[in-house]
Amino acid sequence: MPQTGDYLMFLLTTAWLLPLVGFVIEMYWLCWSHRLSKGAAYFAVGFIGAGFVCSLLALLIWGGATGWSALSGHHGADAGHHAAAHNDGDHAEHHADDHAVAGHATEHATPVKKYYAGTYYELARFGSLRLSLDWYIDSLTLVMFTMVTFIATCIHLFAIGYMHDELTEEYEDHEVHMHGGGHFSRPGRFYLFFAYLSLFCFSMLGLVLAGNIFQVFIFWELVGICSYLLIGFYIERNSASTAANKAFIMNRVGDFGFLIGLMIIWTSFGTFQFADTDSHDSPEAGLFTMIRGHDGRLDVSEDGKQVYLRDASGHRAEQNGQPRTITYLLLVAAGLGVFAGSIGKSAQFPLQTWLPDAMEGPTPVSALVHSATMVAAGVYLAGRFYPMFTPEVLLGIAYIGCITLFVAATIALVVTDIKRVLAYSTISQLGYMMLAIGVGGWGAGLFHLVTHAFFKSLMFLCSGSVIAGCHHVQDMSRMGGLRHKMKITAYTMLIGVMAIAGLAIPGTSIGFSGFYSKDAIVASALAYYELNNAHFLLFITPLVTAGITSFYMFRLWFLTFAGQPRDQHVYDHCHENPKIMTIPLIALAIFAAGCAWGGEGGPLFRLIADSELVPAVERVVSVGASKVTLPSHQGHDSDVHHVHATAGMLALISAFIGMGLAYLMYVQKSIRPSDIRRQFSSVYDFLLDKWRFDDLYEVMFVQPVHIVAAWCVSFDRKVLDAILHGSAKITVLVSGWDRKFDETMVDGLVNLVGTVTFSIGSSLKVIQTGRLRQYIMWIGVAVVVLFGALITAIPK
Amino acid sequence: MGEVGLNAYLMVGAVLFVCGVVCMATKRNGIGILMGVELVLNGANVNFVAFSRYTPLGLDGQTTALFVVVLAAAEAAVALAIALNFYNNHLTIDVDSGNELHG
Amino acid sequence: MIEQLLFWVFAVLACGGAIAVVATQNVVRMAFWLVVSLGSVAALFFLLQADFLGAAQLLIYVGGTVVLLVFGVMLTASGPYTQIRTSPAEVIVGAAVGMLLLFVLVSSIGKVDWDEIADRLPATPAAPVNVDAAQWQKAGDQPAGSSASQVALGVQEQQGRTVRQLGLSFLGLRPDRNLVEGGAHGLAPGYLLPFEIISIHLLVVLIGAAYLARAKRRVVSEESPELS
Amino acid sequence: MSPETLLTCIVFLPAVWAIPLLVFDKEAKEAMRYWGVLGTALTFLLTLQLWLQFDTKTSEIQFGFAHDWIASWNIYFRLGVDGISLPLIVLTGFVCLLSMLASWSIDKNVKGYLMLFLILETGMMGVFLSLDFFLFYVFWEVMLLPMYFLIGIWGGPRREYAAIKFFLYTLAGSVLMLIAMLMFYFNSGRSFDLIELAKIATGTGKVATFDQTMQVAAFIMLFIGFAIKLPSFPFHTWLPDAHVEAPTPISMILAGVLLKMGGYGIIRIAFPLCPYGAQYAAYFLVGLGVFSIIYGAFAAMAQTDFKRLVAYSSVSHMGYVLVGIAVWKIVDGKTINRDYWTMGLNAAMFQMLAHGISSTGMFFMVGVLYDRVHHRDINKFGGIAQVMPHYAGLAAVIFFAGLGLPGLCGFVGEVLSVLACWNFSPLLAIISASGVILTAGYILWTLQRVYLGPEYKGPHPEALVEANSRELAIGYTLVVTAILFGVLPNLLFSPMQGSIEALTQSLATAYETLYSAAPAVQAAQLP
Repeated sequence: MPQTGDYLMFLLTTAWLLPLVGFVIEMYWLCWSHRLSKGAAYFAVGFIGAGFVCSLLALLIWGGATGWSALSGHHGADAGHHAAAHNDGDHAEHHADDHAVAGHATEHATPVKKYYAGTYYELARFGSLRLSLDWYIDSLTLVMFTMVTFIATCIHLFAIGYMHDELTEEYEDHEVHMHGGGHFSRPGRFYLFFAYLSLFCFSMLGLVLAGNIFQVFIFWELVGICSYLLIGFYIERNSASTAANKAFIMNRVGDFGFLIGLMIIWTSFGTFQFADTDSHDSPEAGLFTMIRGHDGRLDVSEDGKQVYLRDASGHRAEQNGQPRTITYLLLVAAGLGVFAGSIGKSAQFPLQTWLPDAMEGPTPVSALVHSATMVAAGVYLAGRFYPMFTPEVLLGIAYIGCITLFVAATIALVVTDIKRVLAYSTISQLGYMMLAIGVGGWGAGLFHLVTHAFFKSLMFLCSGSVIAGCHHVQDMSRMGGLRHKMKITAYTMLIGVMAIAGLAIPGTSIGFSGFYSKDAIVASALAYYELNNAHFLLFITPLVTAGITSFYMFRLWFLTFAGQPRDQHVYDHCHENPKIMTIPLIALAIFAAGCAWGGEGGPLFRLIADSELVPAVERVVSVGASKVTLPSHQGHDSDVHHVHATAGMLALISAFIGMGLAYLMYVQKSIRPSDIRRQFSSVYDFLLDKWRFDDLYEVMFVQPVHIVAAWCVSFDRKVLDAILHGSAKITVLVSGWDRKFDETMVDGLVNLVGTVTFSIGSSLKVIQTGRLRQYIMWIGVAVVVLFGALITAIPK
Repeated sequence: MGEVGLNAYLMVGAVLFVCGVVCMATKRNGIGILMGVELVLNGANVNFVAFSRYTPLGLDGQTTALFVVVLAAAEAAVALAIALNFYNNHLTIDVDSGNELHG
Repeated sequence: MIEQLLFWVFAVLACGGAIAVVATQNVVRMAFWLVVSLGSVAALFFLLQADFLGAAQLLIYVGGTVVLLVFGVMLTASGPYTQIRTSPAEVIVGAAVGMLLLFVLVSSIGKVDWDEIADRLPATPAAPVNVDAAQWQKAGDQPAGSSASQVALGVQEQQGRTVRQLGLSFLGLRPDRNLVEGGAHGLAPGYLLPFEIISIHLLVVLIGAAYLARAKRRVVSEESPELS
Repeated sequence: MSPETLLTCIVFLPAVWAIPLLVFDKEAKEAMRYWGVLGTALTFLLTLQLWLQFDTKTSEIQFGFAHDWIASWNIYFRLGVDGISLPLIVLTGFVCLLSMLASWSIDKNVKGYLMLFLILETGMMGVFLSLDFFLFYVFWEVMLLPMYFLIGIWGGPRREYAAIKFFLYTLAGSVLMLIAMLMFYFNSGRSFDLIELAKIATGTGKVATFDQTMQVAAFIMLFIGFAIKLPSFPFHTWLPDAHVEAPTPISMILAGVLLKMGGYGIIRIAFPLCPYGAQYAAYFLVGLGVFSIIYGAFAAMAQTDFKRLVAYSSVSHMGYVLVGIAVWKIVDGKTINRDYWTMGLNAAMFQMLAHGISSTGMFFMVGVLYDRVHHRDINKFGGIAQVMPHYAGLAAVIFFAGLGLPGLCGFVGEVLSVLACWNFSPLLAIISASGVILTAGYILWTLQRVYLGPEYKGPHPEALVEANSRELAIGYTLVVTAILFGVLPNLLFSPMQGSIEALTQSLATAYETLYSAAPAVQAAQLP
């Protein structure tokens, strides 16, 4: 009898593989249809929509199986969880053949959260080492699945309208100027765009569903290549292909770290599995059990240098009579390595520069890939891998996030390209999520991930709507007053702006989704600051940046939609978009406003927090090098709960200040932006140059790489080949000598003999008269002489 | 003048031999040279037979002489053929004109 | 005595003929003198009790070879060069060398003690041990040699009748040797096989000669100067 | 078909197939090409049949047989297959078939070309199948000459230089191999049997095992011989020249099969015959491999000649093979975590096969362009994807396979060998991992310059027409294979696992025995 896990696995696998089928169909669209057909898009929407339905069904099944405990409104790991764990424990015992390992032994004091896991098939096996494709389903997976499929569906729909002008045999690209003057034109690639989108959806869902870190890496790379393809969709634009390269290569820099992390894990643990594997005789512990056991705590040796690994039963694992350990520093390195992958993917400092350039892709891509899903995968990974992170790693994550969110927000202040503002705000918001995870606010970070996905995709789609409406004008300085012409776009955008700014009605807890999630993050940061006063920046920065965020987002809205048109031409040709583009906006706007309903008591947060593996009800004190203490954040007595109200208020004030300032500057015009620009011209230029990271990298990395490459080539040519040629030359030289010796000495000797013989012969040939009689005469003479000699010489 | 002995015959042989040699050395006529050869061979034959008569050589000497005679006959035939060819080629029998092999 | 006389006559004739051959310039006359010389030699052979050889000499040389020579003379003497003169210098040189050679030969003959040489000769395989050289020398004169074996063989060695003996010696039977005591082999080496081999060779030679002698004019006579 | 007939057919069918070519008319080019394709296809089918008959459960040599050849010197005609050679044999058949199909562009003296090609295939098959060292050497040389002529006659403008360079390099390696072979011959009681020699080396043979000095010396010679073929860093400069000058199908074979012989030789001969020497040089080997990865990638980045770039990428990719082979961690004479070494060897084998597919494909893709526009200057390309979209799509997949994209074959070998490396040396592992950045860099940059962009900038733009069906067939075959092995790597791992496991097992034991016999020499060992 199929179990819950099987249902979930089946549904999510279907949702995961449908886009792949779609990809194949759409890729070869021209084989069974024609270029002008919208069918490819309908296939894509159909498949991803079906995926959304599957995900939703899976969520409902999950809810049914857990008795909706996540939504019951209780705080902490309470009775509901206990019950669920019990139930599943029973299942596992009764159905040993079930692939899903549901929960674990229930004797432990702290019951663990629930997940389902299993294996699709084995990739390779070397002795005791095993690589496979697995699945791992917990509430986070389900939330991500639902979120991704939903947003993807909306964006697919939007893209049908947005990419409409690709439905042609002669697509003229106004940004590409040919040598002979005029613009470049090519056949439209409508179907191809949806093929790429489908491939991306497949990769992204595979990443979420992955049951081991290696598989995550696989799909990590796949989403990277999809991102590459989509950024470089306009392959004829040099800027697009360069941006695509930049994105992929910068991601690879992160993946380099990821790979190191993988190596450490592989060598130290001998497995990549998240979950325990349920082989019949001896269950093998997965990574999470190995490092956290069943009680969610690191088992560190007294000197703080070793961490004891656990076996599947939660006890210390042994190997050859010795306890299995991993060096603490190695564990930190592994964590940092994996997090390096997140830095690349989520465009964190110092690898943040690729994301703004990635805006070269079509706007739906920016909405789906570069704001809502793929870039959030870094945060997702950090969240998924959270049990493996030591407090030191978390501190690093927090600081990286902190720097990123500030740097990106400041740049967003001065950028005028509407998509780039959103791109920088994405980076900044991702920084928030990282910061949250770093300060122990695991739930807060992932909460923000989901809310951000909604409002940021909404805003991107709105900007896409504006761009499409204004015929590919992206510069905000040429817009203004568009709210009169594009009402739906303008007001859905406003919802998005207010959501990201984290606005709420003061005094109540009614607010946009961003309010709740940002509130949670700031609260975690404040709690962290209270426990670790040295790290005050981790609290101050996000608080200040909340204001900055509010400022630049409202600046964007005011510049675009409010005020008077600055470019009459653009304004005149501007128009609202068809329904296929506005309906997704409305759908997303609803979620952007209300998905976080109830805040940390609400269903979304509780659903996410349900899958947290590390206990959150108590403080975690670091035993490593850095003396940090992570705040507890679940339950009424937790550190976070104490500071929650304060933090919320501070963040809200900050946001309102930002909004007010924007209003004063761009609507009221009581403060003139140009004055400020002039006042702080050096700062302004610095920000406009994106803190000069690109220049720095150009000088630090790109150029040296090219120089080293040139060295390598010239080494080949001037040293290795020269050695070869030199030896060849020496050989030729030696053989030349040899030849000379042969010619002069050996041949000379032979020739000498010949010459001498010849000359003797020719001098003797005088005697050879050829006259017979003379010869006879000579014979006679000779006989006489010989006899005479004989007779005289020989005595008697 | 005593009894005819071996030496007398040898003298005759020697004279014949020398005459043959001189004949070969002086005659320009090819036929003359042939005759010289015959003389030389006869001189030798005289010696063989004389030795056969006066020394324990016995019949071996005569046998050898017999061979020489036969040989001489054949040689004469060959030599004449050569002479004829020579004549055909040079339109003369003068051996001095046959000096193609000079160095 | 008569033998001595005959010897001298024929010896003079032989030598004189030979000298005449040398001295004469006319080829036909040379041929004549050669006949004289060779005939005299044949006579000398008779004197030396080699009857068969003498007869062969007459038949082959005088009757065959010389006729052949004359033919040659006639065949080749059709041109203006019937007489080809030898330069006087050459004649003088030739005469001088001939004299010297003759001197060398004669002095050699004179200096050698032939009896002693005959003694020193290695005991030829079947030489009768009991017969010394002098006795043996006389054996030609005396019929029925003292050797019992010769008698036993039924060979009557008569003066000059050497045909039978030569024939036997060709087969390896040597009436002049003591085969019983001297050789365990029974027979001395025969000449039959060599003779046959030589015969075949000579036959080949003669055929070759006949081929060569075929009268054919040279087609291209200009080549010879190039070769010189 | 009996195994003996099967193996013999696989080796000699191509050469025999070349004989009837003699009677073809010189101008009947099409007919001869089809004949050649038929021959390689039959050979490929035979290799597939071999795979079907192969028993993946056992690690022993299968279908082995031996016939007297030069009995007085103990030389046998000894063939056999195990998990290490089987995939390479199938790969050889596969690559030969594809390059034969790609040979339509050869128009000069087709008959001679096809005959040499078929003889070359016999040589390659023979190398992978022979189990007698002498026979191996003979086939090794048999392969060399056709290659020399194929480059030297049908190559590009500097073909003589390239051919001679190739010839001399390989010959130098052969000489070293010959010396090592004779060392083994005379130290083993006159045997050329590779299996027997391996047994002796592991101390289970009939005579005493080879002593340590000899093992080290022999290993160095064998390694240089094979490293030239591989090619590893200081011995690699023949490769770019040979590749650049060779005609496309020959480049495909060079990259697809010939380079594998280096790796195969190390796994089949150098390691089993001198375990001590191998361990002695292990660190150096891995270091060299890592250096080759980085060096090849850097050198590739600076190339402007498309083929040269691909050639250097081969240097880089084959570095992973060396890394995977040599990650043999020993502490105090005991092999530590042997599973990781087994994994490394498996990864090296996989990388060779994957490279056989991706690199063959890359050269083919370059060849398709070269056939049209007759130049290879990357900077003069651009916009190919606009005029040849179908071809460009296939090319992109193949290049992504070379880049090591998951889901394509290149990924598995690279990542697994790097993963196996940490156990051996973290430092080298980190350096080798940095190769992923450089690889992505040069491949993407190349893709951008060649395929992307608005328009083609070089000469003969009119010649750029979409790939024909023959080219597409080759391209699709390669792409499908690349995806298949990328998604289901176990297809390839399952036949070779057993043999490699047995190999590492016996080598580890052999080293332990040797170590305990004379621990004093350890002092000289590398860090």
